Amino acid sequence: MNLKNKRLSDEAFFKEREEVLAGWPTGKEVDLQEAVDYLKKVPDEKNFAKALELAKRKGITLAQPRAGVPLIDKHIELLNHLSKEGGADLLPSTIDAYSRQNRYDECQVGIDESLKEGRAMMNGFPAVNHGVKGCRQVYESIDKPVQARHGTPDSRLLAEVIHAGGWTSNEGGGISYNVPYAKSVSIEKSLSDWMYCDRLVGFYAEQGIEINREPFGPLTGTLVPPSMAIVTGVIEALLAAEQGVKSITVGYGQCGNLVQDVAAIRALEELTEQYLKEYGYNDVVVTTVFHQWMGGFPEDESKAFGVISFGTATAALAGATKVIVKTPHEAIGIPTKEANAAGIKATKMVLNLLEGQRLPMSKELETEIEIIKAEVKCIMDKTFELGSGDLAVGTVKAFEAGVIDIPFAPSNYNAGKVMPARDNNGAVRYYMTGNIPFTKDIIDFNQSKLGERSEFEKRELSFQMTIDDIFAVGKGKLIGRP
Amino acid sequence: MNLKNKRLSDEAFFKEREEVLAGWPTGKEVDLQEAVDYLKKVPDEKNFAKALELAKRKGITLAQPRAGVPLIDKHIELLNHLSKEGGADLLPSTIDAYSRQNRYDECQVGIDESLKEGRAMMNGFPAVNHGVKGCRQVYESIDKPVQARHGTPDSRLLAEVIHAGGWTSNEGGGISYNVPYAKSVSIEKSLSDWMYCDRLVGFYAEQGIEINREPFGPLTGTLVPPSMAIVTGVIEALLAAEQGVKSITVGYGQCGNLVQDVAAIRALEELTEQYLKEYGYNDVVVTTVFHQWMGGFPEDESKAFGVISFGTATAALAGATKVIVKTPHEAIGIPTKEANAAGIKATKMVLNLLEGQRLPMSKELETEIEIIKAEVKCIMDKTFELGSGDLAVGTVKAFEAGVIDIPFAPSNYNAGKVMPARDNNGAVRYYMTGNIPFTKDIIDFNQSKLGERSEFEKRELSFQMTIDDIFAVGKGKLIGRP
Amino acid sequence: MEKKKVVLGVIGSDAHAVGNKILDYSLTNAGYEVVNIGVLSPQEDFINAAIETNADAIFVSSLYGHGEIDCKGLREKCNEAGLNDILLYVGGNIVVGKQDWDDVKKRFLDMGFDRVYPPGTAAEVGIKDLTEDLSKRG
Amino acid sequence: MEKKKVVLGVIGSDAHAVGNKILDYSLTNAGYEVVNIGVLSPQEDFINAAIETNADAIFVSSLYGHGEIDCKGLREKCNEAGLNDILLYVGGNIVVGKQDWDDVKKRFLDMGFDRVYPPGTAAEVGIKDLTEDLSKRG
Ligand code: B12
Ligand code: B12
Repeated sequence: MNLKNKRLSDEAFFKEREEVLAGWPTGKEVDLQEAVDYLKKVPDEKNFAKALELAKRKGITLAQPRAGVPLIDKHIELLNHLSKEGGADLLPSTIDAYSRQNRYDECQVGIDESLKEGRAMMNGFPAVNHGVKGCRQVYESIDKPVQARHGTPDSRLLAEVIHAGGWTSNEGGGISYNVPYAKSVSIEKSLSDWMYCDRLVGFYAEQGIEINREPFGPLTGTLVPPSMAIVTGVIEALLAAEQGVKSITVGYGQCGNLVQDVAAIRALEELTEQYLKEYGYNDVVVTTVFHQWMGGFPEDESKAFGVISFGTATAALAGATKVIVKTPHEAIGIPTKEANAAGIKATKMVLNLLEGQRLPMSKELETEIEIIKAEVKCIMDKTFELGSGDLAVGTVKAFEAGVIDIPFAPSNYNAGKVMPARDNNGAVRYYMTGNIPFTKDIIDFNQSKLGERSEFEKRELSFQMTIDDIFAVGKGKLIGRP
Repeated sequence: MNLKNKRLSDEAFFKEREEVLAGWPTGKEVDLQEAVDYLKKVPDEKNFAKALELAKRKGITLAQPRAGVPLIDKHIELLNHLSKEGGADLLPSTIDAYSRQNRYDECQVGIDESLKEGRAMMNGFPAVNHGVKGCRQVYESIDKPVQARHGTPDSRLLAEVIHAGGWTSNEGGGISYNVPYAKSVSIEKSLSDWMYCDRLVGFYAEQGIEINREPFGPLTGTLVPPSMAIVTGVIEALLAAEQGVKSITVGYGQCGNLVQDVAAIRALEELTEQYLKEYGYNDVVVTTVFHQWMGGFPEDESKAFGVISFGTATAALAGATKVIVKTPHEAIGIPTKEANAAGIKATKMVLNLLEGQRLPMSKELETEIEIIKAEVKCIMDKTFELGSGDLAVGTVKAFEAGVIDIPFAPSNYNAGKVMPARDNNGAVRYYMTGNIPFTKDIIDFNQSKLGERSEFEKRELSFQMTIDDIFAVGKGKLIGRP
Repeated sequence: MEKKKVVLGVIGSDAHAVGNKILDYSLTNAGYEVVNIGVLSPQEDFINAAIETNADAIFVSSLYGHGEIDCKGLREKCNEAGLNDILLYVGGNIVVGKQDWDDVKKRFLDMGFDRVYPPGTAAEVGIKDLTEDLSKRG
Repeated sequence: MEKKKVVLGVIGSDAHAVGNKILDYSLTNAGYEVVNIGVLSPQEDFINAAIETNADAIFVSSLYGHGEIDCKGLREKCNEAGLNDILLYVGGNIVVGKQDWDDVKKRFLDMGFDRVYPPGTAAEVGIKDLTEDLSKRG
């Protein structure tokens, strides 16, 4: 394995860079020095990293939607609607799914068809195709920081284009934008590609330009137990820090039990800071992002508002730095700009009501934090061990060995032996632990929690329970009871 | 004063009854013996008291809307929509505001105008005018328990008509349906009139018919501190129990700080049970109702959904037996049946997500419960003292003395010297305590909490702060910061 | 200069007291003399108060939905009582439910009100209009 | 009796894996032999799998919104490959955004699909239709 968790040398980086920029004609538009000058002029209130840092200092939670349409003018209109009408604090540009597979030629078809049909034929903004110029046009036409949100295993060219375009944050990571989003991309390849993206941000950091990076915490969005999500966040944070990233937002997708979710955000923040410090990265600003329910939504819009608002309450009570907003159209399709703004408005209302309020510490919350931390430790220790101290190597091997194993992921590089289910209070537990090296205590804890539900429902623990849980929220419940 | 907290004798009751039934022609329709037979046939699932008892046992929170239109067929259509499309667990019949002032002749005008104009010209269902027959028609056309919700200082005839009509719950009480709803009705008069209503329910109870009674906890819905609301609930529960009521639902309107609100519901339930036991009422089933935000709402419907959902989350986490549902039309006017159903659906979704989840006990929650209980004790002790042990007399005198004093109430019998304001976490505190006999500790606690806000906002505590708080939620915030 | 006088109240069987207290406070703060007859006030009370105090304007609030029935004939009764050019304003949630505002406004203007305000109007808006309307009259 | 065979997959650049796993489980439980080509599957993979296994039906899922582009020409390619009467079903969130369903359905029927399912369809619905359609063919 060539991979190493080591800062890319300038030589290696610039050599790789040539190849990256050649990937599509717009690559030629990226001129690093010119980009540095451009980014230096980004005012604080339009810098993603700074906005997050300020929010963290103030103890408030920012709201960010997801949104992206294929054509530049429509995309600008959309973002401005979300900012002005919706009240979004941070803006996104969701990249379309062809770009995510680096199929820029198909993007062109999508752009052309969208022009022809007069409606969006793609699910996002093809930033690479629009190039630095297109991205700057977007950046210059809005009043808030903007971030690329996607799901791209190899986002190197995308990262080059968007950052040069004035977008001061990039979501993703070598695990989180591979395993839930790809089938046959090796972990080694995606880790390596994301090292490049991180190094690019590190390079900018060395020029005095703060750019934020955000691992995608929810992964498959489907019953991912907190500790598994946190492990990926911690790993991606450590890998990013090694490449010189100074602003990292670790994330987590709502599971639905309030105490577990708050515990997850607290554990996520504490562990990330702790691991970073332990490995010598002392000047990284860690912030957190809480994703409103990422699994199947109810079709009914009023019910969707309920899901959105409860997720927001959890985010606020947890003290997350930002919350990613769903919309009342979630179950059906990409939202109209009105539906998207509606989701933001409900979210902001709840955030405002809860400003400054936190879930107080309690025995229950403490216990959840402890179990999450203990679970994370088992996986992290083994991962370092497998890599003989090298986290990148360890991560590849941990996936091979099923030590890290993400439920419902499409990737062939994911073992797929872990199965989650909800306990009788709706907390997500490990039903089958696959090859995760948990201690007996941890396994027993998970089993006994699930046992309570089994008993209550008078049925055996089985895959059917997991399936019922998958559909439950869509059908208007948290727990998939028979 | 003729008033006494003493069960009405049969003689007194039946004598008063003659006069009551003569108040409007439909009074003649009420035949107690026939009503008993009719009510005996009410199945458990349509009995309000039993539905609440079952929910309490199961530890779930039921959802109940408010709704009422002037014409019987439209009202039935409305209730069925709320039950079937909205998923309401309990049904209401909101009585119009003329009926509340016993102006049954004006109701007739409202009914006629509504028929003529083809749209509702009144804000509720004039049950007395529709009589026992009309009420039964409603009861027989729906599939859930139904309750009268109103705001009537003298609801004696209304109580006679609705209970005989198969409605197994009546909201209100001598304080809670006078002080926020009337200007010149003496406390003595309304307490006495509600004793009649309670005695009627007690009479039915003696015939084996369970009917529920519910003090109106939110009072003016406007920054009422928890302890003041709880005092009225406890008093009305004790008065009702004396008349033989066996099912009492004490209520509270959301203030907005999660911990304070949960503390309020817990204190409300514990104190009511404790006082009832202390005064020898051992067989009363106490349940609780949490009202979603009762003050001014935001006009934007998405924001309204946020308010509704956050209130629901609080109700569930508090473990209230039921929650009263607002609608996205709240700020503007009586909701359409669709808007009303939308509010219920959002509410039910959040209740389902949180089923079984409770806010865990914490130091903060404990402290809030303690302060509420201490405040209640000061007021209750003085009230008993003023009445020389008679709670009814004490209540009248406590209002005279401003010992009980409800902010923003229109009643001339309310001192109006108490002024609330939010502290820096949004909890509602006593800014001016008027003549409430609080201990120095309690006053200091309230002042110091408010002081934190003063300091944070760098402005003196003043009436302007209270005004800002009144408008805050409507403007999208909890606390009215400058 | 003598203060201008405004009769303030909530009409009909309406008990919504909060807006009334705020209007009282704001009008007073703005330099008006407020004659507040409070909630649950029949038309007669408005008129009597206006006659007794020789008021310049009447602020009618109606929140609870019966505004349309309750306000009917108020202008005529004012005229009968000799309050011919008294300013009549109305605000609150003056009809039942969410209705087309232009429509609602027209119905109340037709009833003889000088100014009609939609739900949630800030007190300041009404006060500004009042100051203007009164200054036009001199 | 030999089991009927269904090729199952998620078309195009679409990585939504959960529904796919559930459909696999449910079809298998219902007695079908499932050839699951998984997510991120181009049209060719569906066709090759169907030829190789001599399948009776193809279940195409598209969740991410590009369904309309991704599915274009699938029926024609099936025909070219000699899969003339293979049943073609499609489901998921097959277009971008909330659109009029009748319209959407028509567009996909016109493309040559035998059955078209709206968002959130239960696996059981598709399976019931499949059993019916297959039994009609005998
Ligand atoms: C979980 C989820 C994700 C996860 C997926 C993880 C994974 N690898 O599986 C993550 C977070 C990674 C993700 C990513 C994306 N997602 Co997504 N996602 C969802 C979500 C919330 C639930 C999907 C799900 O798992 N449902 C549960 C399963 C069991 O149900 P199902 O998939 O619908 O399948 C059932 C039925 O539809 C039916 N069915 C499906 N196919 C077929 C076929 C036949 C023949 C039959 C009979 C039945 C049938 O049977 C299944 C079992 O009942 C949906 C919205 C929703 N439904 O609430 C959005 C949604 C599907 N995603 C969407 C989008 C756009 C994306 C992204 C492009 C990201 C974005 N915009 O931010 C990326 C795409 C990545 C890619 N390359 O594919 C959109 C699609 C929009 C559209 N069509 O207009 C949706 C609708 C959300 C939205 N409203 O914007 N997503
Ligand atoms: C608090 C409240 C109550 C409290 C009132 C306590 C009290 N005694 O004051 C309680 C709970 C008791 C209550 C009872 C009822 N209420 Co109520 N209540 C509200 C609520 C939530 C807030 C009102 C409030 O205090 N706002 C804050 C104050 C400061 O604002 P405001 O009153 O709007 O006044 C401001 C402006 O409107 C303006 N303004 C007002 N009048 C005028 C006049 C002029 C000339 C000008 C310039 C300006 C102006 O200036 C004020 C200051 O800014 C509103 C809905 C909302 N707004 O969110 C419903 C609402 C007014 N109530 C309503 C109803 C129907 C009732 C009930 C009939 C109960 C029911 N259906 O369950 C009873 C009626 C009782 C009665 N006899 O009057 C309806 C009216 C419906 C309609 N018009 O179609 C509303 C709109 C709720 C709804 N959507 O159903 N209510």
